[in-house]
Amino acid sequence: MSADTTAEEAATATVDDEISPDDGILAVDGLRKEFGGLVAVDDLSFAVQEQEILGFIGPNGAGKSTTFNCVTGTYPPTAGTVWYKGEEVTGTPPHEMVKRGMARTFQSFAPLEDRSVLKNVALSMMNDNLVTMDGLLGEFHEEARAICERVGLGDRLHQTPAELPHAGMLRLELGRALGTDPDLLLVDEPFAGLSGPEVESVSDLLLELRDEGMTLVVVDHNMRGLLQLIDRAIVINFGSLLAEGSPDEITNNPEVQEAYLGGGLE
Amino acid sequence: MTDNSKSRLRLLLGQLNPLGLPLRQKIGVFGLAFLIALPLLVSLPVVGQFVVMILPASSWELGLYNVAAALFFAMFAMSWDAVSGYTGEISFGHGLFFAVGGYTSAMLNMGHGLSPWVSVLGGVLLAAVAGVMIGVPALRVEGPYLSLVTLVAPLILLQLFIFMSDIFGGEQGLSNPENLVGLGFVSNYFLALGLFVAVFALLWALTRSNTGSILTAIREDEDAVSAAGLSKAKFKIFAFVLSGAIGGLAGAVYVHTPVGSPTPSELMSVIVNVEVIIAAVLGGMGTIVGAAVGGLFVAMLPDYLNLVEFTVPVIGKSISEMSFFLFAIVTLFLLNIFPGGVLRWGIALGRRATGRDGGKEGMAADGGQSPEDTGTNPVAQTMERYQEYYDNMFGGDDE
Amino acid sequence: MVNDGSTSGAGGANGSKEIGDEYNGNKSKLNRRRFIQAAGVGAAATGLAGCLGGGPGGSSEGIPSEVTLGVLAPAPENNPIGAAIANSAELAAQKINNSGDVLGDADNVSVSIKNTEESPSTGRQRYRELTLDEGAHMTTGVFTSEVLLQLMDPIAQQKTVHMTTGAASPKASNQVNENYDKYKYHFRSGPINGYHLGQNMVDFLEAKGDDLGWESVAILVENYEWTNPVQQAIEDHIGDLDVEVAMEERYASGTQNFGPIYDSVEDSGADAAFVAMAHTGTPAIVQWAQDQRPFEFGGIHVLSQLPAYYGMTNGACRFTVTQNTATPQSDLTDKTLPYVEDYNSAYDSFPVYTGYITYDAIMQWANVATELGTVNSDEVVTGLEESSFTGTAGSLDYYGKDHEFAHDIKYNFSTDSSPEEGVNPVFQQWQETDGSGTQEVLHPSYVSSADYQAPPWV
Amino acid sequence: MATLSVALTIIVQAAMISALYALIAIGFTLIFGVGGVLNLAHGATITMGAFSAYYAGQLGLGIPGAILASVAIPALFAGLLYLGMVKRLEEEPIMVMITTLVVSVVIEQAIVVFEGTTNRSLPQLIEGQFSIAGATFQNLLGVMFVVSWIIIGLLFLFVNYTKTGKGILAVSMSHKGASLVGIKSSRINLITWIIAGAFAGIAGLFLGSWLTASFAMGQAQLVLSFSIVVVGGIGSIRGSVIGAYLIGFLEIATTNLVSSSLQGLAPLVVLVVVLLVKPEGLFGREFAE
Repeated sequence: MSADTTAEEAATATVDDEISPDDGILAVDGLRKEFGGLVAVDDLSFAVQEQEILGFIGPNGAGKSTTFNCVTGTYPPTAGTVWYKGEEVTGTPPHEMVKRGMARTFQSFAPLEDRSVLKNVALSMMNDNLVTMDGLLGEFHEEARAICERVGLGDRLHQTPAELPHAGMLRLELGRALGTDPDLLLVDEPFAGLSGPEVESVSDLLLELRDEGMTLVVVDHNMRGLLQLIDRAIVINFGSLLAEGSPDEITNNPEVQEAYLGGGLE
Repeated sequence: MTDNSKSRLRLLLGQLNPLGLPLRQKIGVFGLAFLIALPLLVSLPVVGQFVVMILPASSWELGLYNVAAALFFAMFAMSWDAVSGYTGEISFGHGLFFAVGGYTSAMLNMGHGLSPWVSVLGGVLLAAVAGVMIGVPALRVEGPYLSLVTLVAPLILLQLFIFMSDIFGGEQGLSNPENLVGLGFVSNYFLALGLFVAVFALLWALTRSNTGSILTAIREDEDAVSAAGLSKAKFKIFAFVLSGAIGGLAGAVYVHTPVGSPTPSELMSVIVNVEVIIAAVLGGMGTIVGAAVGGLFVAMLPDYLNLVEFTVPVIGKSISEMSFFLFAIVTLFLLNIFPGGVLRWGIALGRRATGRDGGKEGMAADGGQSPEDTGTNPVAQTMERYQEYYDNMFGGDDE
Repeated sequence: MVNDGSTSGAGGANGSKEIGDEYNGNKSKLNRRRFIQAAGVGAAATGLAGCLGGGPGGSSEGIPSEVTLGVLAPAPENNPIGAAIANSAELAAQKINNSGDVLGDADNVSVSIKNTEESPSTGRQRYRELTLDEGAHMTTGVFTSEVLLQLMDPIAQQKTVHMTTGAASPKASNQVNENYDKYKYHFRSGPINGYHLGQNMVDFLEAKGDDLGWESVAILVENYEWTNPVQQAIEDHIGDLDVEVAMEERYASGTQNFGPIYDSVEDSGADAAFVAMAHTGTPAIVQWAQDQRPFEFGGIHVLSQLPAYYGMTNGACRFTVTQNTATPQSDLTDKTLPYVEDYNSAYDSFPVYTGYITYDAIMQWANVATELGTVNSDEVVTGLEESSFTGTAGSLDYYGKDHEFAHDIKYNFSTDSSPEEGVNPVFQQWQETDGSGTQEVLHPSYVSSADYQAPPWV
Repeated sequence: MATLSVALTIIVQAAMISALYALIAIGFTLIFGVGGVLNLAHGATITMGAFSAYYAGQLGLGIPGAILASVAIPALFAGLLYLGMVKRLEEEPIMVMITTLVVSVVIEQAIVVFEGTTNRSLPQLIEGQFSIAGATFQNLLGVMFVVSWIIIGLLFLFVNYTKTGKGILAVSMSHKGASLVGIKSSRINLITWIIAGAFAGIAGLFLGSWLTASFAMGQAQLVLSFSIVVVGGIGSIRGSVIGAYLIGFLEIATTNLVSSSLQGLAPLVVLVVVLLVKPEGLFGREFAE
């Protein structure tokens, strides 16, 4: 009973309190996205604090990906405002967001099939200059190699993405995102299809990145596996905020439990 | 800083040392050296006669003219490759740029008395603007629809030329503007060769630099480019502008030589547009080198056929009379055998012969993949790109 | 599908097969060409020094034992206009070889024929092959004005006499006039230049107006280079006549659908379309006849000049009037009919206007060279300027270097007597007798064969 | 009165010419819709139809021979083109575009080599004229109008009421779906190409006999097909017919009212405007509905 009210309070608190630009490194206020007549995201507001690992959770079709796409500029939102580092960035195109320091990984991996792992990572390290002598001599490769080693692909530098196992693809996604030198990293479904030890090693990597000062938002359809990782979680359903709080608070929230048809979160 | 740039310079120069180059590049350097020495070679006794034998004409004078014309065509093909071979947006009307460059320069020279050296710049500028005009729609429409826009653009320009034929000379074009370096066989040859080398060097360096890597990434997956913090719009327009400007430059200089004139049939006819694509596809798309070699081949093959004095018995037509027809048939044949480009095939063959695998640690995307890696060469990628587009169009899986 | 029978159906009339055979017989040239070029290599050193390769202008005195005539023709294997150029050049060379006097010092006079494909760039390329690769001593031919204008600079560069026999643009002669030393190697042996063509049309209308009964005309000219001066001349002179210009249109090059144009002609109420058409002639005439447009049709319709045109258009050209250099029956000079006979027996067809002119040009050049005892182009230029040569189409005399139409053949209009100097083109009408078409001459009277017939549907 | 008769002339002329345009475009859109490839040899197939009739005339086969040749030869050619080259490139639309473009160059150049660049006149299918309210029109165009609608009607019946026709519809809706229900798409493709070839041949016959035939006559028709298909929406027969009429009316109106030198410009302008403003076409895809 009491947990119920807490959650309700938390939810209403967020809705009532206008989100302001300085509420966090990323602040989203009243985000709404419609496709045709369909409302995918409905008046969603939240903020991400610097150097936290936020879990962004919801059942399939809850609007997680759409929210992400609106934040990173893939879709322009129908209404609402997005602030990043205190500046309004609503509708800014994706590459601009990346340049401002917001990187993301794709759930459906999108590596460049025509080049090696190393060159995939090197691409994200490139400057936006049109005419350049850079790259003629391969000077990015040292840094790119370092990133590859960091994400655990040190021994697969010259393989093509097609040759990588599933976990390797995920690592490549992380490597490509890290190559842009982000301050905020949005990670989409990092643990899908990974084995236990692999989950652990990726978690370690993400924690390490946080310790170095990076902010992370991890998107997943449930919290299993995230509990050890995240500091805080936001749960959405049908495009709007359902609950917000610490992992414990979320797991005990009856509404959340209901949304997951009893115990999906366990 | 200076130390760093010095060492970079040394590295770069080291790369240019011909002895350290892979075989295919050695062949390229040798070919270039041959082209540079050509006017000298033909004036030597004995050697000269032999060299003239292999030229696409039976006199050294016309031989040099014909090679010069082929060099201009190779520049057209390279400018096509810079945008279509790298970004995967197939242009079916690249003649637009050659024509804008050539006509602008010719009209500035003849109508306004500008020196051809200045008017050429005007041609380049307007061709670059034309590049923007095609590049911006390329952000909205893509795949076959963009090909359509590019196919139609020169036709609209031609209609305009016909409609305002007082100014543009209609289907038959304008008369010859002033020549840059007179009528000389050798001087015009070197003009063409110099420009060819400059264009080649520029495009080669650009495509082997990060820019090239980004352009091929656009061809492969536009989202990945955005995710890397790179503006695909900027690079795509850049590719069109660059290609337009270079095509315009080649077209502009071409009309100021004795081998070219500002006429639709030379600069923007359907046949020119097709020939440019054929040249690059046969040579190997997305390599620049392929377009250069393919361009020379496509431009000179009819010249060679023209030299053959043979009448096909049954139909009673001479080979020289049918040279373009035969060229088209040869092309069709080659396209069916080597869809990935003859150059690529040649490189793969060369590697097998020299026992090297090309080195996955190559410096940059130098287009050295062998055709066996299906799905990773530019042709396959471009196809995939189109296929994706069709799938979307025909209700393939949307998500 | 594309068998010999069907080919000869269209092309046989102009003897395409025979030309093919001619080629076979004549072209073991490869070795010779290689030889010439080996000799030319020595000149490469001078070329390197910046000097342009000269044609025969630089060569020594006398008639060489081997004389090469360079011929530029549009698609000689299937375009009747090109075929006439090629065939007549062969015929002229044969005639010269057979005669002891003309170029008697030469062992052999040979003809090299190149296809311009009616494209300026191809024409330029082929011209260079003739002069640079094959060392032609003179060149002739060229049907399209666009091709000719692109050749003026290469001709100046090669300093080799060129005698145009098809293209009419006076821009070429203006260039000769304005920059004589550079362009003096160009002569136009026919047809009369574009301005004169237009003037000729008006002169004809004036002379035969009563027979034609055209009180108002719609001027239709195709938008190509050659029609510019034609249209100019018509505009300059038609005002002197009692003829109303109901409409004037310069229609787009490459026009295929004449429906809208003819609609406007009908609306204008003109009695006749007064035309200048070459490239677009067939669709124009076929649509005029098929639609039975209620106006008459005449002027310069180049394709109607083809003796085989009646068959090619299934009779659509019936009732059309066109200017022509000569017809197979027009006894213009005592050389006309013998030439037509020779041509017919050699090629089983009749020549087009370019044939008469090419034959005349080569014969005139050969006669001048024989008289001078040299093929040196500079000397031949002077010789041609002074020459008056009776050919198959009339008297070949050229305007002097100070005339605005320098080196163009002289035009002399006359209704009833053959002019002493220059040419007086004929006007013909396609008429039907016994189910087949003939080119009946309406003008001038000394060669005319019939009276004008108006189309029955008008 | 004058305005009325001008309007009438424009309407009747445009209706007849648009019927030809529809015939020209349908084959192109069928191949695009069913095979997902652009057949850039479509224009050359039209040229081939016209020249087949021309040769039949030269061989003295008469009007029936000319009609038969103009349908059979292009149909056969299109079928062979599909089997010989396009089939194995089906997964590579870009190579299909390039290959068919080269094929069209080969055909055009063959005509240049054997017939030259001058226009040829075809056997006249039907002579005479008819008039409506004082304005006269060619019988040929009237026949063209009727034949075009008969063919469109037959095609409609074929697609909706025969097994093969339904197969064509199914394949054009979804390649994957059709293969799931066991329709052999290569057979369907072949039939589509043959039908498209035959249509192009008939179009070539009418076009050639109306305006005369030349080697390059197909180029403008290819662009026209493109424009109509883009305006009407990819793969839609109904859209193509509507697109053909739209462009036909626009063209006749501009050439009649503005200037006859604007021939051929209307489809290009419409094409570019539609591509930039509404790339999916004005009518979308009929098959997808």
